Amino acid sequence: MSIASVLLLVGLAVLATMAMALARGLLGPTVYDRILAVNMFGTKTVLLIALLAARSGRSDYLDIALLYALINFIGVIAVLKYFEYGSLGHPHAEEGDEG
Amino acid sequence: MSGIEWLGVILLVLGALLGLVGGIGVLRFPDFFTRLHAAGVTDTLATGLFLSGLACLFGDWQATLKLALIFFFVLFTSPTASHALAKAALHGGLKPWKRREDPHG
Amino acid sequence: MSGASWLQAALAIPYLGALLIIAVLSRHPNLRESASLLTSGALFASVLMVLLAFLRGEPIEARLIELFPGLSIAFHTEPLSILFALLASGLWIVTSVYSIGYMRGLNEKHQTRFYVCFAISLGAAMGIAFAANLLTLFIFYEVLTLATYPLVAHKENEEARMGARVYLMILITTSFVFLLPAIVWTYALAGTLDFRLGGILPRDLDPLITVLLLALFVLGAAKAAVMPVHRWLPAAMVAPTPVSALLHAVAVVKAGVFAIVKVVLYVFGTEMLGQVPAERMLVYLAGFTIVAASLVALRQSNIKRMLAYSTVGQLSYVVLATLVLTSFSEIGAALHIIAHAFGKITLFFTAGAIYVASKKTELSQLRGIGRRMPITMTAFAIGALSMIGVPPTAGFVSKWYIIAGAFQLDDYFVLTVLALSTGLNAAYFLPVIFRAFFREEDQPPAKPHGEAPWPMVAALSTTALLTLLFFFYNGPVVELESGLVGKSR
Amino acid sequence: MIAHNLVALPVVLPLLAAAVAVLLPPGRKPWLLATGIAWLVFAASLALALRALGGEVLSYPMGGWEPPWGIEYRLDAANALLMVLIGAVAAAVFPFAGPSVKRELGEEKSPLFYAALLLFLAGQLGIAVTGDAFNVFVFLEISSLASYTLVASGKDRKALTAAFSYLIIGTVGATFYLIGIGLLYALTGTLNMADLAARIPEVAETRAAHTAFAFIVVGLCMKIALFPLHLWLPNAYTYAPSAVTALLAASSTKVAVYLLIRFVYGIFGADFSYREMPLAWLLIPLAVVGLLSTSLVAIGQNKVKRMLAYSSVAQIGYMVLGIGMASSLGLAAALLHVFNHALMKGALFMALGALVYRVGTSRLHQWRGIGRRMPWTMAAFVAAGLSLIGVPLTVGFVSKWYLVLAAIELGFWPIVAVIVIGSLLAVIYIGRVIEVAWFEKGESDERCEAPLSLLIPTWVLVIANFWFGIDTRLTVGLAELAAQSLGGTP
Amino acid sequence: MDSLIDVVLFAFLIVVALAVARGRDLFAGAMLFGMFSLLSAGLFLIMDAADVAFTEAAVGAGVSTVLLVAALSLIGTEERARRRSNFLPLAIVVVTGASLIWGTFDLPPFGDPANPPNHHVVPRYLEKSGEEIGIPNVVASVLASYRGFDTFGEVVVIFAAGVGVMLLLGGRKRHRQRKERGL
Amino acid sequence: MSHHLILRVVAKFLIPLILVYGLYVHFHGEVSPGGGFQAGVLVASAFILHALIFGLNKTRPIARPGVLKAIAAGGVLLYGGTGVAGMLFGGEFLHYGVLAADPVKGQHLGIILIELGVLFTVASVMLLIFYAFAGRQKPEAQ
Amino acid sequence: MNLLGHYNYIVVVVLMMLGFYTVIARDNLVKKLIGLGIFQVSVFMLYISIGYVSGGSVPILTEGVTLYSNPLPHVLILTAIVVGVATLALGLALVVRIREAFGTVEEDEIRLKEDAEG
Amino acid sequence: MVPGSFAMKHKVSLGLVLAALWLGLSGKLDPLFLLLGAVSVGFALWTALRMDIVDRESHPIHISGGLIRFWILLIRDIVIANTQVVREILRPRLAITPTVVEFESQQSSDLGKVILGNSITLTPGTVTLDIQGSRFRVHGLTREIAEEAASGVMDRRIPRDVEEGR
Ligand code: NA
Ligand code: NA
Repeated sequence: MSIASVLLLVGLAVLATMAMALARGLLGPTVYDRILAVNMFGTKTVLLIALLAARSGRSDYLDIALLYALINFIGVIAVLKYFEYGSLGHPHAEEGDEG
Repeated sequence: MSGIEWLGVILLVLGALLGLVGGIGVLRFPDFFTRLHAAGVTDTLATGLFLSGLACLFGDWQATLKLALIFFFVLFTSPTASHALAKAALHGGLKPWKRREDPHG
Repeated sequence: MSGASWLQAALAIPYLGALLIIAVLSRHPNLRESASLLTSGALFASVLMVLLAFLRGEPIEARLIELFPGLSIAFHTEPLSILFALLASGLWIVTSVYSIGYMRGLNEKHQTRFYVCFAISLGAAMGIAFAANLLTLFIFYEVLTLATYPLVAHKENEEARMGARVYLMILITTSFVFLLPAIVWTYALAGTLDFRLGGILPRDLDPLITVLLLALFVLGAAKAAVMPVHRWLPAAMVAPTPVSALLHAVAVVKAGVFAIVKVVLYVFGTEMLGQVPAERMLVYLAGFTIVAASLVALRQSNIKRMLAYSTVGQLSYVVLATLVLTSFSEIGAALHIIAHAFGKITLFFTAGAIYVASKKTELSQLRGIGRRMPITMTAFAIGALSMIGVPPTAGFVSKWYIIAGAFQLDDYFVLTVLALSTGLNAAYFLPVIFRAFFREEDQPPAKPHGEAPWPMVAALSTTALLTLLFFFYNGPVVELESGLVGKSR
Repeated sequence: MIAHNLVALPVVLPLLAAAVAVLLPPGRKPWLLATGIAWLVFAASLALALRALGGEVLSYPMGGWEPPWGIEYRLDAANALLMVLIGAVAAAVFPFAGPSVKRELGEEKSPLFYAALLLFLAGQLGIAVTGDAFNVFVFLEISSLASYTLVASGKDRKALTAAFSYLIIGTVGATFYLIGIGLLYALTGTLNMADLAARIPEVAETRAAHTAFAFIVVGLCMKIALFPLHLWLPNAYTYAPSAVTALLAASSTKVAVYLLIRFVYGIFGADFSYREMPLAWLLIPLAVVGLLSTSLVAIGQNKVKRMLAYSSVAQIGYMVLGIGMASSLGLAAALLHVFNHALMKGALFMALGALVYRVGTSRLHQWRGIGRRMPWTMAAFVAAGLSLIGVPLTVGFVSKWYLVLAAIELGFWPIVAVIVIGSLLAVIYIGRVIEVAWFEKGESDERCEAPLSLLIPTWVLVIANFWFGIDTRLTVGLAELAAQSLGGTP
Repeated sequence: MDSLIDVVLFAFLIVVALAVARGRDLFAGAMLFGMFSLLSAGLFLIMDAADVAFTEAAVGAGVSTVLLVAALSLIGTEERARRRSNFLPLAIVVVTGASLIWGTFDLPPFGDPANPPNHHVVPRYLEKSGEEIGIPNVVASVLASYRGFDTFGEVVVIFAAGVGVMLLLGGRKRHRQRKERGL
Repeated sequence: MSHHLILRVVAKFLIPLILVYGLYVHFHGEVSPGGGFQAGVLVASAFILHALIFGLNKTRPIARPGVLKAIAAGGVLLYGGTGVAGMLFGGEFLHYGVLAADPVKGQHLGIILIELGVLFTVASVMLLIFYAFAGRQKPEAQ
Repeated sequence: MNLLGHYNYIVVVVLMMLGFYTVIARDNLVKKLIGLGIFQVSVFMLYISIGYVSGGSVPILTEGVTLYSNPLPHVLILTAIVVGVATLALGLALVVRIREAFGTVEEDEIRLKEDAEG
Repeated sequence: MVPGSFAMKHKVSLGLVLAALWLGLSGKLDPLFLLLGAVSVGFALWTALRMDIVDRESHPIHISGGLIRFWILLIRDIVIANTQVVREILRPRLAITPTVVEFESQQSSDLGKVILGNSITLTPGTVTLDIQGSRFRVHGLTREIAEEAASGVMDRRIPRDVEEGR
């Protein structure tokens, strides 16, 4: 078994995980389930991209994975902020540590 | 395949399988909070195994560093996001699912 | 100054007059009217100078600008154009005098606009008269339509707006739907639009196309009011009387028949049309218009409406005469333009005078009015006789030539039409004259009146006199116009 | 240096000026900058047009990379005509915008507003002069984004929905165009228009080429607002600020018409478009139905601005008729009408803007007797209206003359009928306004002429309507030259 | 490997697009759009378009999601069930799609090195950019230099969007509900 | 969201890293995927994260809208100015080869300049757009 | 085989049409924008598919590599992506304003309100 | 306590971390890229200072040796917890008994709480739901896991020197 075929199999496993996340995203039922699914989908994509980088032997593809890991985080935060305050620019001053 | 490649393949496969299990959990578990745990599986150990497997296959220090960075990021941001999500869900009025026959319920 | 310079002067003077009226004189009625008179006088004088130069045999041409490659706004002089230009500019003088009386007598509003539009209309008439090609003719034809629209809508009430709407729509529709395609088609067929005696269209043109094209021109020149495109003329009766004079005698309807005559002679050529049998269809159309319009006129109760339908019939005389295609009939057509102008302007002037003096507009109200306004009603009688074609009036002369032309070809259709229409004309004019002079008033008017203001009376007397004079003194005109038929048959 | 780079300047100048405008303080300065730039652009485009009239074709390699490797700017008669048009309209509308926009929107956001205006101008010019099919897309989007913004800045809330519909259909159109270009690239490997024209004949038989053609044409027709893809236009024109409407009406759809011509004749070639593809069967029926139906709708409007907007859709029908006739003369007529209609609609919408400046509305019933209150403004409206109708000595007549001539040359009599009927419908809707304005009594007769700063630019365009209606050397010259070089007959 | 992953990714894309087309929740729509972008970024990477994948991930999955969420926070997320008939849109889409498939069927085969685009214009970039521009990333060379003018346009597009958004949303938000009419 | 203890701490830690990473992406665009545009997005996202966690009121004074506007315009002007410089040095618009004695050096210089222009404009416009949306108040339900 | 060789194109077209359908069939303005985005991204895939060379590599010059995928479509699509996000931003800004002005973002409801206004 | 000295320490630490990040990412040592790196790090540092986010919370350089031990134990916990959760997921019939527990933490500093909270969340089977003062609310996948988390094992493991400075 060559490394390429291992990579393929592993890739398919990642895709299968993504499929399950996608299914959860579509099934919901709550919006939090969907966000969870999207987040999971995102981290799995990061893995997939890293895998593709390994396949082509280019470490610079990993930049894309890194970028996405960051962006995904910010996206989730934005979504959460929206659900907590209904607005992204909510001008909460530095209050106490706990809400 | 060299030794390090064998190691890489094993780690990779383990990571992928663990990820799959996490996916199954996300599908199977009854409510949001329990699914959060399943997702946690994929975020931590699965990602770690997967990325270190890739690092073995790359065998180049820059790639290793970048993979470590990615892992680091996921490790930092994933629980943060999970926690924030859980907190938001709790504040949003979502009640954790409980087993009916649970005597403590 | 050369003839060409006089031509340019004739073309420019009305617009300069209009500018003068707008720019300087809009707040001074007296100066404004003097300017109007002055302009008309100057115009007439310069047209006369053109005539003299033409008689000297000078080539008289002017070219303004090349609009499209090979197509210019250009002017030339030929007998018909001088005839039309002289007629229009001469009658403008009389009309100006008359207008002053009319507009002041009724204390009309927007007089500046009135005089300006009038001047522009005359400018357009000059452009039509001297146009050296179809494009130029079309351009000024449209200018004439647009410049007369505000005159028709002058009273600014719903009736006036409605009349003006019909007026504008019919004239624009016909000129866009029939005339413009006819012109462009001609251009596509002939490669030129220049007027040339004997025609410019290819000799071997399909007869069907020829007749289609001619029909487009006849309908497109709707100012000639051939049925069924005549409706604008009665609709425009809401206009003040001087405007009616402008429409019926000075410029507008004349522009229509002028265009038709010019197209027949200078685009098709009588020779070519003579070979196309289907051309008779248009003769029948004209004949039908004459009879039908006379019948309609017979049923009118409003003076001006009756006169309007009379015009519809009279104009078709010109079209008919043109299409008879003999040398006599062509001269007759030209003469009839003049004769009808003199007669009809007289009739409208009298109608306006009656209105200004007595506020009467209906035929039934005219009993005994000849006693109160003898000069006016005498002039009316002269005009009416000319319409019928009774000597010694201008109408007799032109009708004589037309009949002579018809006899040349033994054209019994035309002869029958002429006879029938003469009878009908008599039937609707003579009772009016009779009623005015030989019946008693039903009841005395609330405000006893005599003649209308003197400028009006002077004007209508002049035109009545001209109607009579033309009977005796038409030789030069006939001579001038025979130049038209020199090269045709 | 200026002579060498003259082709690029009309696009580069407004782009840079837009960035500068944002930095200026609110007030008159952004307007002054924009106006100055518009005049410079006009001067440059005139200079270019004169060179094009001499038969010169200027090729300018952006970045110094020769085509097809780099992006080429290419100026010939067809786009020279368009550049003069855009330059002229901008030179008239930008000065007009100052007082008009200040009255309608205030000056608070003037830096952004004039930046958008400049971006719009640059986008239009870029489309006109570029020789690269993808670069067209980029500049199309620059001008589109700017115009969505400009439309949305209108006061009425309907301006927002109008801008949104415009955005959706504009983007769909641009995406269709992008699909077409992509397919062409797959077939030929090039994006340069001249290169495409040379390479398309080799692949003309393929279905992909046919599909590319269809998508480009349909995409452009959305931008053109060809019936029945016109539904975005009336609201966009009605609710945009007056100056914006004047600018859009005068140049926006024209640029798309130009592009259509460029692709149909210049790139695919008339042979492909009309023999291989049944373009005439698409364009002519749509143009005819659109022309007549939207003219009728225009008659029924009670807002003058909306009426003129529908009239614009109708007028597009004339241009498309000219294109659809597939003859050199028809093509010249279409190009002429592109230019001429810009002059008429520019003047009409500017006159309208000047009237609205005082009256505050374009509802017809509130315009009673306005002719006596604002005679010079209303006279400008009437004069431009006459041009729209196609009265001789105006540019409208010139267009109609060539259209009718082209139709008769081909024996397309029904089209002749459509053209004249369209004119008559224009008589009705313009006539309605004239009648209300001059021949109905208003509440007051007090004079309240629009300010000179509005009147002068308006009259400049009105006079242009007559000037180019009488002296047709530049326009007819360029149009015929362009038609010849694009090769009108299949 | 590529083609199999390719197939699965495409399947995901279709599921996501269908979910967008059929779903009722705007928030879910926004999330799905982010997923769509991300998946397409994966595809781009498989097709050797690393720069494009990078940008699509940053823009489609990042910026677009944040913007959509920001906008939804001002708009609300519920989509009302539609009433009108689907027939016309469906017909348009079917015709458009069918014609595109019909047209792409005789496109040169997918991935064939012999395709025309690989033999005209582009060879110069691949062969000469090293010596002409001196940087290894050919996409960067073409983007910044050979077609630098497009990129200038791109920057201006972004600038124009900024101008537009600021013009529309900038300034102090007035709470009084103005409903200016006229014109 | 500043009361979100965990988020706050993590964000404080991440923001500088994102900035460095963004600039790395920018400056390595010539040798690897990435460039001014992607970097612009990343730099903007660092600020967006700050705004999400600490509130817009805290972010605005750090990256003031007026300054951002100037940077956005400056980016366009830098790009365009590089193009105009090409003209001034006797070439065409955006002809970088003439900017230095050695055309390849010139190309390099030009690309660095225009990529900076891209970075400036993209980062600041993205942030401005975010401000515009996030700074708006939700209308009352109607 | 032709069908397999064009698998990419066919799926891409299906995706485009799903996006396009969302644009024209949905009344919700935000949904329209999302649909537009999907439509555009699918077109990007068409371009990238056109530029793909099987067996090629990413067009970053590397020692020993001779076959590269076509970089030109990549460049074009980079620009197009930016155009897409610019359009989305502007479109969303418009929708926000529409929501403020009309109280709804459903096209048919807006139309009703507009018609009521005359 | 001199805030200034702390601030300096954190700046330097952040600068070093960023510089290392740059070098790791770039891997290029030629002067141009080093210069660009310096510029980039400088810009990031400057921005971070303006944002006022350089403090002991974000750069816990004061936590030293104890942390390594903590990490190693945490990794061991994560591995164990993973196997537990995997078992629950793969059980043919679900037998989970989700439970929410609350407990008081010993951590008095924010940083300590963050570390504890994140560690709990990182460990599969438990998620920190909320932190109120020093009171933690944790959701566990089963009752056993939840009670284990509430037992305070993890809490005690966090190095004391986290408290420094507060
Ligand atoms: Na790059
Ligand atoms: Na956990």
